[in-house]
Amino acid sequence: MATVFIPGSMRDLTGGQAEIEVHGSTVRDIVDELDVAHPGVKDWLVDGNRLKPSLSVAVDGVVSPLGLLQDVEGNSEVHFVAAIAGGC
Amino acid sequence: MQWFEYARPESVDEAVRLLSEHGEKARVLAGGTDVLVQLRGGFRSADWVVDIKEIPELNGIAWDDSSGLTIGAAVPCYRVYENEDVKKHYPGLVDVASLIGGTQIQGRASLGGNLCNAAPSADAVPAMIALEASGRVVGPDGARTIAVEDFCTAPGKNVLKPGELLASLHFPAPKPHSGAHYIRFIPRNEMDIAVAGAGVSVVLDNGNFASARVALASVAPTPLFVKEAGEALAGQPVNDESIQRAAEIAEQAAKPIDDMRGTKRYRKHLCEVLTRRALHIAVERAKGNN
Amino acid sequence: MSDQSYEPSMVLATKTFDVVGTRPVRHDGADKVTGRAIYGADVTLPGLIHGAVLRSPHAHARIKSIDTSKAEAHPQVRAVVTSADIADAGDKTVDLGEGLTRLAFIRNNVLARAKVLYRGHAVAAVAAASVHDALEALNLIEVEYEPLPPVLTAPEAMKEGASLLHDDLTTTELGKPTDKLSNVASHFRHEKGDIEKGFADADLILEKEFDTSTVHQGYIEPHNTTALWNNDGRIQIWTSTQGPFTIRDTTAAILEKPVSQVRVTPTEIGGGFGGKIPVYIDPVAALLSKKSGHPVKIVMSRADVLEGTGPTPGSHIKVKMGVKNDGTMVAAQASLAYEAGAFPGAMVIPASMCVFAAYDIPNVTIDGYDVVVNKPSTAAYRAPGATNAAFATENIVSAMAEKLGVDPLDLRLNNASKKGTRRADGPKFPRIGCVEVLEAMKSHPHYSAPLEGPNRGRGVAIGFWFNAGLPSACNIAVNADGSITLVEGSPDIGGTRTSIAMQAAEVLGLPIENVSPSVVDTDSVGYTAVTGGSRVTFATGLAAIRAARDVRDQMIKRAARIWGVDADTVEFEKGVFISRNGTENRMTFAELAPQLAATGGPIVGRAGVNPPGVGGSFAGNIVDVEIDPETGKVTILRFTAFQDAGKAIHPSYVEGQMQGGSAQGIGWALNEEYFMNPDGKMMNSSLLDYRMPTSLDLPMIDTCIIEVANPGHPFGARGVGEANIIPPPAALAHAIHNAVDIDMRRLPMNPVAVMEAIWQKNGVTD
Amino acid sequence: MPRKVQVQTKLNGEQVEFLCEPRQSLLEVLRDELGLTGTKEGCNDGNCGACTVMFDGRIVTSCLVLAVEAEGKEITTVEGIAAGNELHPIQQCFLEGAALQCGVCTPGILVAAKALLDQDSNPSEEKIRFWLANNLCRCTGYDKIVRSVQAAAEKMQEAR
Repeated sequence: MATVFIPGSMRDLTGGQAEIEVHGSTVRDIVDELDVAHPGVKDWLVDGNRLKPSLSVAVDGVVSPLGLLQDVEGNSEVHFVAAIAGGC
Repeated sequence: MQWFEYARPESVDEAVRLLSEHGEKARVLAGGTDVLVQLRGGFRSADWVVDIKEIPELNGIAWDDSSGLTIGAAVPCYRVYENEDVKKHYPGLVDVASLIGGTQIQGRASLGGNLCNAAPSADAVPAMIALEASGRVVGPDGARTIAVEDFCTAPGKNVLKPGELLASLHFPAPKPHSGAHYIRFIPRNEMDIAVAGAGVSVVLDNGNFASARVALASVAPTPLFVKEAGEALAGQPVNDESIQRAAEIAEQAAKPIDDMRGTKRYRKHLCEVLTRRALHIAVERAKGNN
Repeated sequence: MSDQSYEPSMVLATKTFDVVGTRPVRHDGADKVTGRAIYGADVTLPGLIHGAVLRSPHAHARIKSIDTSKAEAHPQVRAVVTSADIADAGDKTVDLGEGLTRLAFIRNNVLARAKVLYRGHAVAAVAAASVHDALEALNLIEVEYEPLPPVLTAPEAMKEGASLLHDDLTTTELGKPTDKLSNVASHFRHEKGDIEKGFADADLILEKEFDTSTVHQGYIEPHNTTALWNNDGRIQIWTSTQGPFTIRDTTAAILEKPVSQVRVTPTEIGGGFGGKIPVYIDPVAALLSKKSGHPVKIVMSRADVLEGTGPTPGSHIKVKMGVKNDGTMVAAQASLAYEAGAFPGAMVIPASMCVFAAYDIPNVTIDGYDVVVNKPSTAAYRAPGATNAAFATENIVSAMAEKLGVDPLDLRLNNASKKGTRRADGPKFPRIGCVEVLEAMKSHPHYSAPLEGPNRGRGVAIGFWFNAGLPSACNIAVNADGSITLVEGSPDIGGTRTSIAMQAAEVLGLPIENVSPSVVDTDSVGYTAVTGGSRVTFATGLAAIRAARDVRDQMIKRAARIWGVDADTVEFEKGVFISRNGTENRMTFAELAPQLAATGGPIVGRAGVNPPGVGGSFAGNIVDVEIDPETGKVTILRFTAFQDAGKAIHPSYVEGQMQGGSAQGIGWALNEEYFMNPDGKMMNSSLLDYRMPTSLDLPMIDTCIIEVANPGHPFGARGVGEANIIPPPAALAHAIHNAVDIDMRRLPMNPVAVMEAIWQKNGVTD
Repeated sequence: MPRKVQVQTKLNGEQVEFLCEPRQSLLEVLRDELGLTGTKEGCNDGNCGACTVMFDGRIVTSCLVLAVEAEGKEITTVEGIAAGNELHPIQQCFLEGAALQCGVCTPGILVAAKALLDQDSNPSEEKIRFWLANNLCRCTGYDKIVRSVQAAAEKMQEAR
C-alpha cells in the first residue's frame, strides 16, 4: 500500500490523520480511495480531471508533472505540495 | 524632452547677448551632465540651450606663479586632473576633479558647471572654497568677481542674474607650506552622491597652523564654508588635538537633513570624521610643499 | 583583491565527456560584441510609432475619473488607451504554467481599474509620432484621484484595521477560503515532528526577528515591446522576455484572443533574473496598435522599471531554532511574512521550502503569510524568497556555532540534509550536494587562509534552491554536410544556446561548431516554459538530448537500410555508425548525412519534455570583510563562491552565474533597497541612488564548482542560475559580526545601519 | 515648431550628415536616425554607461550629449571597434573569457575598455575597475570582464 502524507491544512478532513495507507496504482486511484474514506478530500485536491493548478504531487520525493496520471508503486510515498516555478 | 532651440556662441559677448535676450528661458550647456538630466526630467525648463564650449575664454587653463590658476568654466574635469600645472600646484583640485562621476562623466562635466548647478552635494565646491577660489561672472552690465563660498544661495540656485554667465574660476597661487585635500563619504566606491564631504586647506608655519579653511558638502542647503573651523586652527600647533577641535567645530556647524542618503546624526558624525581625515592629509601635503 | 596563489576557478569534476564540460565560444558571441545583436528596443518596423505610459503619482487611491480628450487632440497623438479598453476579467483564472492566477490581478496591474495600488501603477497610455510627443501628451491626460492611506510593510498591512488594498480579497487560512476581508491573501503552514517536544529537548534555543527591504533585479535593459495588431486581427509582438509563451498566453487572455492569433518573437534580452517573466506593456502596445493602425513600440524609462515593474518582496521573518550541546539541531520554527506588493503572490511558498532545507531537523513548523502592500506587484528574483529566509536561518546557525564553540561549517556538516532527509514541506530529498558543498568550503584554501588586522572578519553561509523542470521543446534538422540546426524556445540570457547545443553535440558525437542553435518565436517551436527556475540547461537541454537521440535512432535505420542489415545490429559510437553482424560496416555521421534524401528524406529529430528528476542546488560563500569603524562602510577583501552544478555543461557560464548571483547578493546585502517615503514614493528610483555594485565595489569572485551528478539528467546537470544569490547577505552579516561584534538583522546593511549598530554596541547615544 | 538642425560629423571613420531636433540626444540619433543600435540605453541619465561612445577622443555617455553637439566631432561606437571582419583583441578576449552574459552592457564596456587600453597598455586591476566604474553590469560581477581586459592588454602587447 502507498503512504499518503496529508498536508496540515487538509487534516480536518482526515480526522487529524497525517499519514494514511491507501491502495491504488495511480495518484487518481489514491485520491478516489481517500475520498471514499474521507469525503471532501477530492474536492480539496482536484479541479475537474486534474490536480488543482496550485498543487503538485510528489511521489517518492519527485514532483511529478503527470499529476493524477502518475503511477504509484506499492510502497510509494505520496505528498501533495504547492506548485511553484522559480525565477532566475 | 521639451522642445528648445540650440545656440553655440563663439564669444562671451555673443553668449551674454543670447542669455540676456532669453533671460529665464535660457539655460547654459557646458558638460550637460546635470542640465540635460534636469530638462529631461522636467525639473528645469528651457526654450534656449546655450552651449558655451566653443568660447575660447571659457575653455582654457592658465597658470602663473604670481597670479595663480584660471580655469575656464566649461573645462571638463579630465583636463583639470591631466593638467601638469594643476597636478603640481593644486593636488586638492585633482582629488575632486577625478571623483566627480565616473570616467565618462569626467569627459564632460566641468567645475564651473558643478558650481552653477548649486547642489548641496556638489563635490567641487567645498574643495574650491578651501582653495579660496573665486568666479569671474560676466553679464550685460560688465564683469564681477564672486567668492565661491558666496556663489550658491539655495539648492539649485545661485547668485547669477538673468543674462549673467560664469566665465572662469580663479585660484590664488598656493602659499609655501600649504596643502589641501577633499574627501567625501559615499556608500559605493564610485558613481555616487556625497553623504557628506569635507574640503580643507592649511598653511603651516614651523609647527603651527598659520591659517586654514574648511568647507563641507551635503550637510546644508548649500555647500557650507565653516570659517570658524579654520579660524580655530590659526596659530595652533599642528597636532591631533587642534585638528580634532576643528573637526568638532565642523560637526557642530553642519545642518544636515534625513534622506535616502543618510540620517542627520550620521551626516554630522561624518563631518567630524572627514574633516579630521582631510586635515591630516592636507598637513602631510603642506609639509612636503616648500 | 583576492589571493592568486591558487586556481581562482576550480571545477571538482566527477565525470568527463567530449563536449560537455568544455568552454567553447558562444554561438551568439560575435553579434553581441559587434553591436549587431537585436535586442527588444532595437526592433523597428515600417510606420512604427512610439508609446508611453501614464503612471500613478499616488501609492493608494481611487480613480474617480480619467479625461483623455486633450491628449487625443494633440496633433502628434495617434491613440490613447485606458483600462476601459480592456474587458473586465471578472473572477476568471488563468494557468500560466506557474499555478493558477486570477486574470484580474494581471489585467489590473497592466492598466489600473478603479484603484491605483502603488506609485508607478499604469493608468493610461499614449501612442504618438515620437517618444517626445508621447511623453508630452501624457501631461494632457487628466486623472482625478481620491487618495487613500498606503500600507507599505507586511507587519503594517497585517494589523487589524489596516487600510485594505482590495475590496474583495479574503484570506485563505491553512488552505481553506474564509470570508475575512484582509491584506493577507493566504496563511499556510508546514509541520514536521513535534515542535514543542523538539524545543523541550534543546539545550540551546535562539530566536530572532529579521527585516529585509524590497530590492529590484536591476537588469540593465529596460522592459520594451513592439506590437502590431494586424488587419486580420492577428497580433505580433517582439519583446525582451524570459517567457515568450507566457507573454503570448497572458496577452491572449487579457485581450480575449485565441492563442493562435498571437505570435511572440523573443528578441535578445538584456537581463531578467525573474523580472522579465510578467506581462506589463505588451497588451498595452497591442491595443495602441489596434487603435492607431500602426506598429507601436514602448520602451520603459529606468524610473518606470523601478517603480512600475516587479521587484522582489521585502519581508519580516521570525526564526527560532533549538540545538543540543552535542551540536544536533532538534527544532526549528519560522514565521515568514512576505510583501506581495499590490497583488497576491509573494514568493513565500518557495521561501518556506528553502528556509530550513539545508538541515536535517526532526521537528519543524513553518508559517507563511502572503501579504499585499502598496508597492509594485512583486516578481521572481533569482531563487525568489530564499535569500530573505537564509539571511535569518544562517544568522542563527552561525550564532549557535559561536555559542557552542564549534566551527560554523562543522555545525552545518553535522546537521546537513542528504539523500532521504525529509523536508518540512513533506517530500524526502533525492541525491543532493549539501555535504559536498560544505566539505569543499572547509577544505578550500580561503577557509584556512590567515585573516589579520583590526575590524576584519570572515563569514560563511549556505543556501538551497530546488530548481524547476517544466515543459521544453526542441527540434533538430540534419544538414547534408553533417552539421545540424537546433531550434529551441528558451531566451538566451547567459549562454544557454551553447550549453543546450553542447548537449546535442555530445549525443551525436559532433564538434560544437557543427551545431547551429536558434531561439525562435512561439509559432516555430513547441511550448517552452520561461527561462527561469535554473531550468534551461536542465530541461531544454534534456529536450535537446532527446531530440538528438531521435535523430540518432532515425539515422541508425537509414544506415541499416544502406547496409541491408537489421537496425538492431547497428550501433552509434562517438559519431560513427557501426554494424558488426558478420562483415563490419562503418559510416560517420558526416558520411551518412548526405545520403538522407535518397534513403527516405530529410531527418528531423524532435522532443517535448516536462521532466521530473529536477536536481536542487546548494551554494555557499566564504567572505572576508574589513569595516571602517568610523563610517560603517564594509569593504569586501575576498569572496569565494561554491555551488553544486551536478555537471557543469559549460563551466565558464556556470562560473558566470555564480559570480553574477554573488554580486547581486552582495548588492542586496550592503546597499540596495526601495527607500520609500511615508506616502509610498520611492525616493531612489534611479541607478544613481538605487546603488547596484560597480566594478570598483567588488573584488574578484573566486569560484568552486562542485559536481554531484543529478540522477535526473543524462549528464548530471542540476541548473545553477539561482542558488548562488542566497548566501551572500547571510555570509556578509556573519563576517561583519566577526569583524566588529555586531548582529545585523536588517537588510540592507548599509554604512548608516552598520554605524548605528556600532554606536549601539558602544552605548553611544545621540 | 522650431526647425531641425543639420549636423555633419565623422562616425566610425566615415563622414555622415543628419538632421535632428536640438532636444535629441546623440544616443537617440545614433539609434533611431542612423540605425546604429549597438549603443544601448539603460538609464538615460548617465549612470549605467550602456550608451558609452568615443566622442573626440574621450569616452562619454551619449545620453548626456546632444546630437547637435556632434557637429565637426569624431565619434566611435561599438560598431566601429572591429577592423572590418577582424574582431579587435578586446572583442576576441570577451568572447574567449565569457565576459558577457546578457550582453546589453557589453557594447559600452567594450568602447570604454578599448579607450583605456589605447592610453595604457598594461592597466592594473585597480585601474581597470576605476575606469569601468561608470559601466554597470548586472550579470557577471565584473570578474570575467576585468580578466578579459587584462587578457586583451597582453594580446595587444604581444602583437606590438
